[in-house]
Amino acid sequence: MEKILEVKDLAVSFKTFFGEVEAVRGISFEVGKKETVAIVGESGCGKSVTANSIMQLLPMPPAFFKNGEILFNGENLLSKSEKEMQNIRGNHIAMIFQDPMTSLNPTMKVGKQIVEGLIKHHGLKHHDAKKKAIEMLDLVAVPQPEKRIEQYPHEFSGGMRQRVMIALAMISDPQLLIADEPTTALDVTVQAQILDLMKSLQERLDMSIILITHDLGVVADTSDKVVVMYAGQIVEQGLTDEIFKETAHPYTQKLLASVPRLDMNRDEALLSIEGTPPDLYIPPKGCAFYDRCDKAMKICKDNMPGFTEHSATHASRCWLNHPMAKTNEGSGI
Amino acid sequence: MSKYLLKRLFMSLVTIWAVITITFALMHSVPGDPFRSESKMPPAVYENLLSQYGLDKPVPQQYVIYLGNLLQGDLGASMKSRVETVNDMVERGFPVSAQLGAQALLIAIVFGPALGSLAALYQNKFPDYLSMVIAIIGISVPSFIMGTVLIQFVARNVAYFPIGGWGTWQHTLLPSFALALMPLATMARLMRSSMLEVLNQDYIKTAKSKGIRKSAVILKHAVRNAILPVISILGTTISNLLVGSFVIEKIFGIPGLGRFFVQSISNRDYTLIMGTTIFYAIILVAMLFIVDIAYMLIDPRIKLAKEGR
Amino acid sequence: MKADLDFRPEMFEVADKTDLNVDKIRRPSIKFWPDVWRRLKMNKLAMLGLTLIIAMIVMAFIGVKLSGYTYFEQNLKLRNTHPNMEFWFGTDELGRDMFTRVWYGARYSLAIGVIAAFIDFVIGITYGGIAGISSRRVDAIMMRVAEVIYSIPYLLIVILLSVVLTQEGGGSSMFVLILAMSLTGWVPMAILVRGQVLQLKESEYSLASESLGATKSWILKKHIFPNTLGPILVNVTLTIPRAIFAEATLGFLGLGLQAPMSSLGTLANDGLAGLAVGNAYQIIIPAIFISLIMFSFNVLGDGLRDALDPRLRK
Amino acid sequence: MQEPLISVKNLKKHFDVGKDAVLKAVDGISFDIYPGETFGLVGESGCGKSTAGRTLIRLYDPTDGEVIFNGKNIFTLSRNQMSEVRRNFQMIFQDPYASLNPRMTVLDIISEPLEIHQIYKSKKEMKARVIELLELVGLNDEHAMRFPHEFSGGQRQRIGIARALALNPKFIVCDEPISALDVSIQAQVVNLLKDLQEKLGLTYMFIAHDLSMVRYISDRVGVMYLGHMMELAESEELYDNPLHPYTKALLSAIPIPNPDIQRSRQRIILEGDVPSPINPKEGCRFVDRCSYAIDKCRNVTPEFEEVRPGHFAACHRIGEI
Amino acid sequence: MSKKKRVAVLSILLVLALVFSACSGGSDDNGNGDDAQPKILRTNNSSEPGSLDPALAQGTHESWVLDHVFEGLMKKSQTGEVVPGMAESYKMSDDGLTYTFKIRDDVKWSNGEPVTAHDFEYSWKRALDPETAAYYSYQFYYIKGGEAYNTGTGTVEDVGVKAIDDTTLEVVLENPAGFFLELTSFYCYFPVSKDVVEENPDWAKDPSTYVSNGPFLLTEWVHNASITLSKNDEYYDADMIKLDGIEFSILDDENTAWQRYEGGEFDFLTPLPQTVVAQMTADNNPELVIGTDLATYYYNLNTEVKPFNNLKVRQALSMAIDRESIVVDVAQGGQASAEGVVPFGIPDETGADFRDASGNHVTYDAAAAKTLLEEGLAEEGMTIEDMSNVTLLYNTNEAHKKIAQAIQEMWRTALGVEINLENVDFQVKLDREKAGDYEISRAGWIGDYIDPLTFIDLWVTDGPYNDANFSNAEYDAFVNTARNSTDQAERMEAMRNAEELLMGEMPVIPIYFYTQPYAQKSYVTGVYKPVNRYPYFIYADIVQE
Repeated sequence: MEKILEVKDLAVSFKTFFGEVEAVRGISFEVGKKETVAIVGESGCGKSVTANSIMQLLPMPPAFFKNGEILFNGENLLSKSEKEMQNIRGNHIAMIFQDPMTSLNPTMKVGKQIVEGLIKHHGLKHHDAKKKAIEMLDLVAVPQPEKRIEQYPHEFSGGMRQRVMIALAMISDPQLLIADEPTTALDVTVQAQILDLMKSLQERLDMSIILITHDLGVVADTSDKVVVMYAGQIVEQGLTDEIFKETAHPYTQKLLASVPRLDMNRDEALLSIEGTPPDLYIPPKGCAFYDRCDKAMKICKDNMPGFTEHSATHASRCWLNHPMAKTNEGSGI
Repeated sequence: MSKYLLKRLFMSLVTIWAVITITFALMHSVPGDPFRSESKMPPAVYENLLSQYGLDKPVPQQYVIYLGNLLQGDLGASMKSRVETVNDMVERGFPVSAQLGAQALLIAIVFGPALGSLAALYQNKFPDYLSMVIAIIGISVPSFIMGTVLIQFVARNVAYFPIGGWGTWQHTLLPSFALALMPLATMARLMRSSMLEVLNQDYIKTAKSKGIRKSAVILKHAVRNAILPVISILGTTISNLLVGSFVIEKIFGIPGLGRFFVQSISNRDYTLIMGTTIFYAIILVAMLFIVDIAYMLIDPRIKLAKEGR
Repeated sequence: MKADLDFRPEMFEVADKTDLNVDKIRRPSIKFWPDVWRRLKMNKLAMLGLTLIIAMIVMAFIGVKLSGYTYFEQNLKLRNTHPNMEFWFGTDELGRDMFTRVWYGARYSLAIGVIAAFIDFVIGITYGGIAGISSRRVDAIMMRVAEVIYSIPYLLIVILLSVVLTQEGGGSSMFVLILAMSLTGWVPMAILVRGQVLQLKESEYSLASESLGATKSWILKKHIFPNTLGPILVNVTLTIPRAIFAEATLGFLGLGLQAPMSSLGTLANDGLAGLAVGNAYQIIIPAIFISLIMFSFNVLGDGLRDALDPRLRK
Repeated sequence: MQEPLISVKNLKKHFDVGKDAVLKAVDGISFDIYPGETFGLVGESGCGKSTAGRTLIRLYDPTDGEVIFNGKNIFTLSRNQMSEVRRNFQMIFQDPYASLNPRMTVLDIISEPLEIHQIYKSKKEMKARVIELLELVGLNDEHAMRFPHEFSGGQRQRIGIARALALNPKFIVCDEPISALDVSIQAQVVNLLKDLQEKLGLTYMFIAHDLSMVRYISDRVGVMYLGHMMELAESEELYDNPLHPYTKALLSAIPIPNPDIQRSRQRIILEGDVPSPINPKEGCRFVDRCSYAIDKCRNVTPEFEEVRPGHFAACHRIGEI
Repeated sequence: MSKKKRVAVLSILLVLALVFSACSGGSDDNGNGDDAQPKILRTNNSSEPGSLDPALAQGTHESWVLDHVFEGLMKKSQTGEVVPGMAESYKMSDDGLTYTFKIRDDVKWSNGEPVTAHDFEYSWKRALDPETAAYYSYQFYYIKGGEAYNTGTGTVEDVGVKAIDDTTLEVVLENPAGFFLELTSFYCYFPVSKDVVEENPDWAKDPSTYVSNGPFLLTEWVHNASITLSKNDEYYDADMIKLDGIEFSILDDENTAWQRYEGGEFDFLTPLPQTVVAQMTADNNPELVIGTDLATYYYNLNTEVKPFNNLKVRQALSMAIDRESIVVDVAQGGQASAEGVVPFGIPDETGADFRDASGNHVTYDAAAAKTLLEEGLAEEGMTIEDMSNVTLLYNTNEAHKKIAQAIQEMWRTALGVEINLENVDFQVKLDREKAGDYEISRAGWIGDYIDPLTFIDLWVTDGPYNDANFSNAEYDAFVNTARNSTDQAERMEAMRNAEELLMGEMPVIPIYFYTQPYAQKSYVTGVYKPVNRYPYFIYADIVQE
């Protein structure tokens, strides 16, 4: 498959008063054309930092790239100048954010916020841009777009704002859309609408999506590939079916088990993961999940496991994959 | 909206009335008498003076008469000047003070937020330090010292600037600057922190992710939002400018209203005290009113119909 | 996978995690104020301000004694002596030791600032607190009153009041000044406190306390007040220079402290005359000290605000 | 059948939000909560579920209705009498970061209810009780002197639970206790709540928007929409046989973390957003988004009726769809 | 909403535009300074005149301008002699009570009408009219029936001023007054045009309606900014006038005014900041001129309050003041330390200076003062500590403050008394003095005319300026003699005795005699400083080399 984006060994750190916090610690994944790749993980696992790194929206300082490259259509984004990035942002790669309430400029009319991008990337005249903006809003199913473009964000509901955000992202038919928790702040019924919209747009526009989420249900619904992150690292990645059915990493397993499912019996115990993810201020030497893993072995504590490929598309980072691990049970629990 | 404006207007009137009443009461409890002089003043003459100014009547009655005249726009006759009524003085002095104040405000509004933004954009770099040094000087050096220093070291040495007085454009520059420095500094500091906050907001990220130029992101998205808190202190700023003008007008010998306020108090020129105070209060209240409206216009989220909480 | 790792079977035994307490907090416990202090210490400018303030307070007490002169003692023959080894800050027009007078003036300026800020604090916190916890109607009325007072040009009223009050009771002029300033100066504090109370009243922890059966006064005392202390403290540090500035301006307008007492403002006013005849030090020295005080309190206030900023805490 | 522990009748809570604008957050809901059960209350944001929970324990002054506890309407109780009820009614809040006073130590936070009700004479006894409570929620005495910001979200929520348990309450309103937490932590808290219920015989009202979690923890579930109760039934019954179109849509919208099921299931995508609860019109509140709506739905507010034993719903077209 | 908003924005803009346009309208160009030809003398008048109507004038900020635009019956020559002005000649009756003035027939008002005796009669009676409420009406009390009319007990017909015809004015005095002729050069005696004033009561408010008869004319009055005078070509002695005009700026800050003088924006400046005078004196700066003045700076002692009822206390306080030091080190304006209450500059019957002739009545002896004070206090049953309740009252002013502090310190070092200072506004000080609500108060007196009486009669029993509440029958008798006698020798003797008696009793402590230092650029010539007036520019010239 044609690769749109390749992240290679990316490491991002933040300088803080206490010292360096290693938010992303060497991750690699690929996004193919028309593919939806979900990045899952708990808060603080580095998934948003990854997304912002691709867009180069991290505040630098305190953030800085320690290592790696991000190849977009073969070109390394990390070596691009700010000016070149401006041409890529919004044009080839677009992004939508978690909180639609705060990601639109509260003092600018919605229409103008769309028009702005249209003028920048298409060189449209103001009048034409406005027309196009109305079309865009119509595309994302905002009712009465002619009226709505004259309104301010606070006059929109959360769902509608997220639609506006999507419209903004769609301005230039981007090849890649990065959706950073696009539905987390929304109600389930609205979440369904938005996910639906994204899917239909993807089909129409042939774009790839990086979907960042912590909701495994959303992942199951929309993605082709899943990347599971924990403590700044990828612990497992694979096709969606592989992740859900042939779950290899104990963390992924427990994550799946800790979500109640509608089809599960109420008397079934809900598995919980005790403790909290490690502080990345001093990242653990060994497996980051060691403390919380009930299959942990002595080797795990101080030795970082490498990736084991389970299939061409599926790999996980766990000592259990080692042939010497007696307790290796493979997938499932 | 109009309903809110009406309500606001009514409150403004109440404020002005309160100022009038407070000042009137204060004034009549101030010791001293405008007509006392070292020279012999025959009782007949003295009484004539009192009755000319209506000061022979009981204070409550004077108050009512004063309010009545005021409603007709009559601020009364000055007790020290036989040439000009208080209306004349205000009409003459106000444009001068207004020009001074407006110029100072302009300087402050243009340079304050600009310095603040600069500082925020180059946080912890040279422009930041430079802006903050200016801001700290502005905050720390009282206007009377600044004014004196400007006369002594600038006006005396640079022929372009006259030393004092009023008349040409050059006359206005130094006093406007001296007056502007403090509000400029306040605004710069406020702008810096609010800009830093705004720059961390999601919508700035959104704007950036649209790929528009950094300058456009800053000008169109960041500044407009960051300037809101600056606007909200405009009312106080204007109040400070008014007060600052007492000092600046005295130092630079500017024939504005402020210079006569202090004078009128020591002269016990009751009508002039009242006149200037009321006028200041009206300006201030009107400015607060305008600032409110401006705030509303800039921030669409504020619906003035909403009960203030 | 590390190639140099020498795998042995025991490495793949189940790890013994009996000692592991997943809920253990490794970082040392940091109390609120010590944490604020720690942050403040990181802010060099604020620490400079604090150091200067402390130094000036100390000097305001001992500085007046250091040179061996008193603030009122005149030596008319030695008038307008430029700073030298004998008179570190020179002498004034009446041959008084400026060094002593500056510290004496600093003492009054600081006292005026601190006392005025304290009075503002007491009135503001009471008024704002009452408005904040009262019914909306009472609150609205109280805020309107405050707004009206706030709309009156500050110095205007201070000047009028200081003239009115001077006559009464023959009290020290310093207290007249402070009183005059406080009569209008408390409003910003009241507005701040009210805003804080309103906000914290709605906070979940206040609600939680209410759900536990706490009374209003309990919530005010236990939850609202401790949490408003930060912003209030910041405001106090910024009120002090405001009051000092106002007093200095009054001094400049000839309405300041009674001679031969002096504040930095009256000293600057006195020194103004020296400027024209080459005795610039007579105004520059008090001006520097006024500016230093303003500077110190302002940067300290800023620093405190940053140190207290909840967004910077985790 | 058992006597209800709490009986809510026609509970209303309206807020004035300006001239002639009334926000009807809760507009006449009725239900019973039985001892030892978990009553789930679900709905989308703005539906009034949190307001219902807070009004129920009289944190807000109700606009109308009654809540019967121990045979008495708690809304008519005096301050003193209410104090007794307060001890039995406790609450766990949504945001573990906001509901703990940052200036207080854990010890102070958990002992606050004890102090308010002056349960213990000596500090020592009180501290012993606090440690007992901490251990109950899986923390220990070394946590007592620490401040909330030092804890993780899950730990904080456990502190909140310990505080709620301090007075040995009978009934706890859990107001979205897990929605601010990470998935892996949610299960910790839910399991803890379940354990405690068993150990202490607690009754919960569990408010959430996460339907799968509500189903998992609740015995009976009520579904709210714009201040009205739409449907109420035993948990399994509600999820297996939803009657109300809204419930159906809501259930269908939940993404299921199983690609096979998720891809194959037929989903109902609702149009539009939840309308504003300010000055709502007469008629079914769901009418604008309901694909089954008929004229009657627009004009007549449907009654909340027991359609099957223990299964209530408010819809004019229950039989037909 | 959006349309409403636009309207709102527009209206704000409109308001701002109005404000700005109103501001820009205020500018004017009085920039005749860069034109080299006309000789315009630029100086500063410290405050805005309350009125330029001679009858309503109150102080120097008014009289200085009036002195240049009006002229009285008599005027002062370049050398200070009282010479005929509007009057061509005068006659005095033998009893010294009746003066008959002959008005010049070539004198005109600036509107072209002739100046007549009727104008004088009208002006003087107008000043005496209680309705006019003229501050200086008491200056006309020397005229027969003047006081009675002014205080409401007499009628206008009984006032002794009468225009016999257009050019003859007859004036009858209450008592003979040798200084009367000089008084007619005083600004309150200036005439106003009867026709103009009767027709337009607001005539004095605007240069366009302003009618005067002096060597200069009022051409522009920018309130609170400047007053411009130009030469009156119709003035009968116009050839004498060399300046083309005078420009008075109105600037109350002494320091700024000085900066402008130094920066070349003024050609002449008075008053000068004290420090500047000191500096210029030290530098022997030729631009500094110490002008004479007829005024005394003194402290009132409230003799009705303990311990100031005690003579020894009063004397002790006076003796403890080192006046020389005050003058040289504190006031620093070339003032003379006071030797009594009558300043230098008044001739006595022999033509010698009254002051020189009567000698020094005050002494400085700190040690003796200390003993005296202790004795005095003991007599009153008081101690030194009791003096710490004493407050010295002065009106807010830098110079007064400095002197008060210096004297406070002198009393502290010499007598060991620590008194308090209190500064109040001038109006308050006057109020409290009149009410007797003070212990020690600063005061000053400027002579109205050149005769010791203008100082001596201040302290008659119940006199209007007798704030010290001094009362002494013998003193009153001396003053009476001085007032009524036509014999100069007898008058002077009585006044010498009175002053000696006063200084013996010491109800007031004289500090120094004022001077009026002024600065003039080297190219300014011909400025004449009358002893009791502000400098005249009438004879001045600007000589550019």
